[in-house]
Amino acid sequence: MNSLGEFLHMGGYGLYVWGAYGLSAAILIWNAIVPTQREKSLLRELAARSNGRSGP
Amino acid sequence: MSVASAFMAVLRRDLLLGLRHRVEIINPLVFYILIASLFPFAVGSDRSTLGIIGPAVIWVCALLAATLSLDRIFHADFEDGSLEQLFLARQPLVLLTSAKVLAHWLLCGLPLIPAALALNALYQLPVTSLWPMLTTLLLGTPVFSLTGAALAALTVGLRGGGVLLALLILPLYIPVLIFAVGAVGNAMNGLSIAGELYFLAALLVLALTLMPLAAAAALRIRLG
Amino acid sequence: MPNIPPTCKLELRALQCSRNDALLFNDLSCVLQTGETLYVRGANGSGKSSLLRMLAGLAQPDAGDVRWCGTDTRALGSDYAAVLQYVGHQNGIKLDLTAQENLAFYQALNGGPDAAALITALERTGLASCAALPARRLSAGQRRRLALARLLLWHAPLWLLDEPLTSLDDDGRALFRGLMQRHTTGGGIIVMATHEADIGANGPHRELVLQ
Amino acid sequence: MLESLYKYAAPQNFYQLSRRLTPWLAGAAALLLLAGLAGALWFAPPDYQQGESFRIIYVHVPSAWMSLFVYVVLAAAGITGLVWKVKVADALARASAPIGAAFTFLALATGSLWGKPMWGAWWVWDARLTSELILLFLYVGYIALQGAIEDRRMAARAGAVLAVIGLINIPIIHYSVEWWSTLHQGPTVTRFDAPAIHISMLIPLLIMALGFKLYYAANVLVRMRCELLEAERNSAWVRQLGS
Repeated sequence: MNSLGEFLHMGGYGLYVWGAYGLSAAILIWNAIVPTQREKSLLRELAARSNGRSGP
Repeated sequence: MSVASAFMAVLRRDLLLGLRHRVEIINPLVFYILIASLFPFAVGSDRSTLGIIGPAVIWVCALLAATLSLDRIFHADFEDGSLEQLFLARQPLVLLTSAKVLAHWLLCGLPLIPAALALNALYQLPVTSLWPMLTTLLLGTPVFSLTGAALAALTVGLRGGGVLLALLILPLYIPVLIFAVGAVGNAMNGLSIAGELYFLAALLVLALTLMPLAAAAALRIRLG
Repeated sequence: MPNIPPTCKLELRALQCSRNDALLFNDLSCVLQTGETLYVRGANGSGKSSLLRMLAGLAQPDAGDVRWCGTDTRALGSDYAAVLQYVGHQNGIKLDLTAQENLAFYQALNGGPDAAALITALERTGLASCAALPARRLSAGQRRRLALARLLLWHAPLWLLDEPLTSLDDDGRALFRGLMQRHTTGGGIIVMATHEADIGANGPHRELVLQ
Repeated sequence: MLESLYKYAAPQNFYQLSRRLTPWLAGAAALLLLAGLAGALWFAPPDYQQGESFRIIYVHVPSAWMSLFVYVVLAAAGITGLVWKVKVADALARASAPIGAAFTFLALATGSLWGKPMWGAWWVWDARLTSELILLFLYVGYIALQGAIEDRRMAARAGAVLAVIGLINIPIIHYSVEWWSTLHQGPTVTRFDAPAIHISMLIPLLIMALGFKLYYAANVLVRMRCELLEAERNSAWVRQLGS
C-alpha cells in the first residue's frame, strides 16, 4: 500500500470500501452529536426556567 | 370449581358476543378470500405459477386476515370498562386472557381453515397439498391468536393501534410462515414434512405457555 | 352475607401519585373503620379517579401502600378482590348482552350463578322491568343503574365508587343513597369520588379534598 | 459492594456519575476506533479471494455484533425496570433503542455495500443479513411503541414486555431463517462471517468491536441523561441543576 492513489483506489473497490466507512463515520458522528446538543438545550431550558422564576 | 366456571363464563360471553356480531366475523374471512384471489390477476392463471405461489399466498393472506381481527380481543372490553372488571375478578388474569384468546381463535382463527382449503382449489393445487395445509393451519392459527393477544394487550387503546399492532406482530410470525409454507411446498414435492410440523408444534407450545402470561402482564401495565 | 370482623379497616398510608411526571398528591393517609363512608372531592383532574383506581389495585402508587385488615392489598391478591367492588367512570356493561346476561356473567365470574340474588339486585335498582332488554336499548341512567346493580350481586364489604351518581335521575339518586345507607349500616365501607355538595347526609362520613 | 451500586440507581447520583464517566469513555472509544481504523485500512492484508473489499468486514461485523448486544441490554434493562422499578434502568432501555437501531441499519448498509462487488447485488438473501433485517423491524417496533404511549413509565414497562417477547423470538427467527436460506438458496458460501481469519486480520476486528462497545457506553450515558432530565423535570435535583 505505497502510494496514496492506490490507497484511495482500494484495488478497484474504492467506492464500496470508502462508502461503507464513510457511512459508518457519518452515522456514528451524527448519533453522537444529536444527544449532546439535546442535553445542552435541556440544561439551557432548565437554567432559563429557574432564573426566570428566580427561585424554586 | 370456580376457576373453570370463570373460564367458561368469559369464553361463553365472548363467543355469544361474537355470534351476535356476525359481521365482525365474516368480514375478515371475506377479506381473506378477496386478497388471496387478487394474485392470479397479477401473475396470470397458468397452473405452474399458481402451483408455486399458491401455498405462499394462501398462508400470507391467512396471516394478514388474522392480524386484522386481533384488535377486537381486548379493544371493546378496554373501551367499555369490562377489562377493569376482569382485572378485579377473583380469578387470575392469565386464566381470563386465555379464555379470551381461545374465543378469538374459535371465532377468527378456525374459520380461516375451510376458507384456505377452498383457496387450495382456487389455485388448482394438487390434492397432496390439502392435508399439509390443514395441519399447518391447525398448528399456526392458534399461534396467531396467542402472540397476537399479547401484543394486542400491549397496544390496546393506543392511537393508530391497528397499524402499530401489525408492525409489532408480523416479524414474530415469520418463523411460523417459513415452516408452514415450507411444509406445504415440500409435501407437494413428495418430501416428508415431519420436521416442519414438529417445529410448528414447538412454536405452538412455546406460545401457549408464554403468551397468556405476557398478555396478562401487558394488560396490567396498560390499565395501571 | 359473610359479615366482616368489626376490627377490619381500610388504611391509606402516605400514598403518592403522579401522572405524566406531574405530581397529583403525596403523603395521603387515612383510616376507614367499618360503617364509614369517605367522600373524595376535588376539581377535575385532581386525581380522584387515580386514587380510587389505586385503592382498587388497578394502579400502583409511586410511594406508600394500601392495607386491608392490616395486610397490604397487593399481598392479599385475590382475597382482596373478593372483598372489593369497583364502579368506575365506564359501566363495564356489554351493550349486546341483556341486562340479565350482563349480571349473570359477573356472577359466574366471581363465584357462581345465583338467580335469586340477580333478581333482587335488578329489583332494588328499579330495573326489574327491563331485565330481558339488550343493554343497547337502555338509557344512560338505566345503564348506570345496571352497573350499580352489580354491587348487590354478592356481599363485598368495600365499595369503591367513582362518581356513581352521574347520569342518574333524582329518584335514581335517592334510591342509590338508600342502598349506600343499607351497606354502611350493615358494616360495609364506601370510598366515593363525587361532585355533589349535599351528599353527606347519612351516616358517619369523612371528607377528603384533593387540590 | 451492592449498596454502593444501588446508590447509582437513584437518578440524581447516576446523573453525576454519568457526567464524570462520559468524557473518559468517549475518549477511549475515539482512540480505539482510530487504532482499529488504521489497522483495518492500512495494516491488515487484503483477503486472498475478495481483495480490498474484504476490509468492509471491520465495520460490518462489529456493528452486527453490537445490534444484537444492544438488544439484549435493552431487554435486560427493561426487565430490571419492570420488576424492581428502577428508573435508571428504564432510561437505559429507552436510550439504547435508537443506538441499537442505528447499528442494525449500519450492519445492513455495510452488508449490502459488501454484497454488491462480491455477488453483484445490493441485497443478498443471506441468512445472516435477513436475520439482521428482522432485528431492524423489532427495533422499529420497539421505538414505535415508545412513541405511541405518552406516560413515560408505562411506555418503559410496555417496552420491557415487548423486548422480552422479541428476545425470546430472536433465536427462533435466526434458526428459521437459517433453515429457510438453505432450503431456497442452496449452500452457496456467502462469507459474511470470518471463518479462518488470520491473526493480523483478527486484531483490528477486535479493536473495532471494543471501540464500538465503548462508543455505545458513552453515547447511551448521554442519551440517558437527556431521558432523566425530561422524566424528572419536576423533581428537586433537576431544578437545582438549572440554578
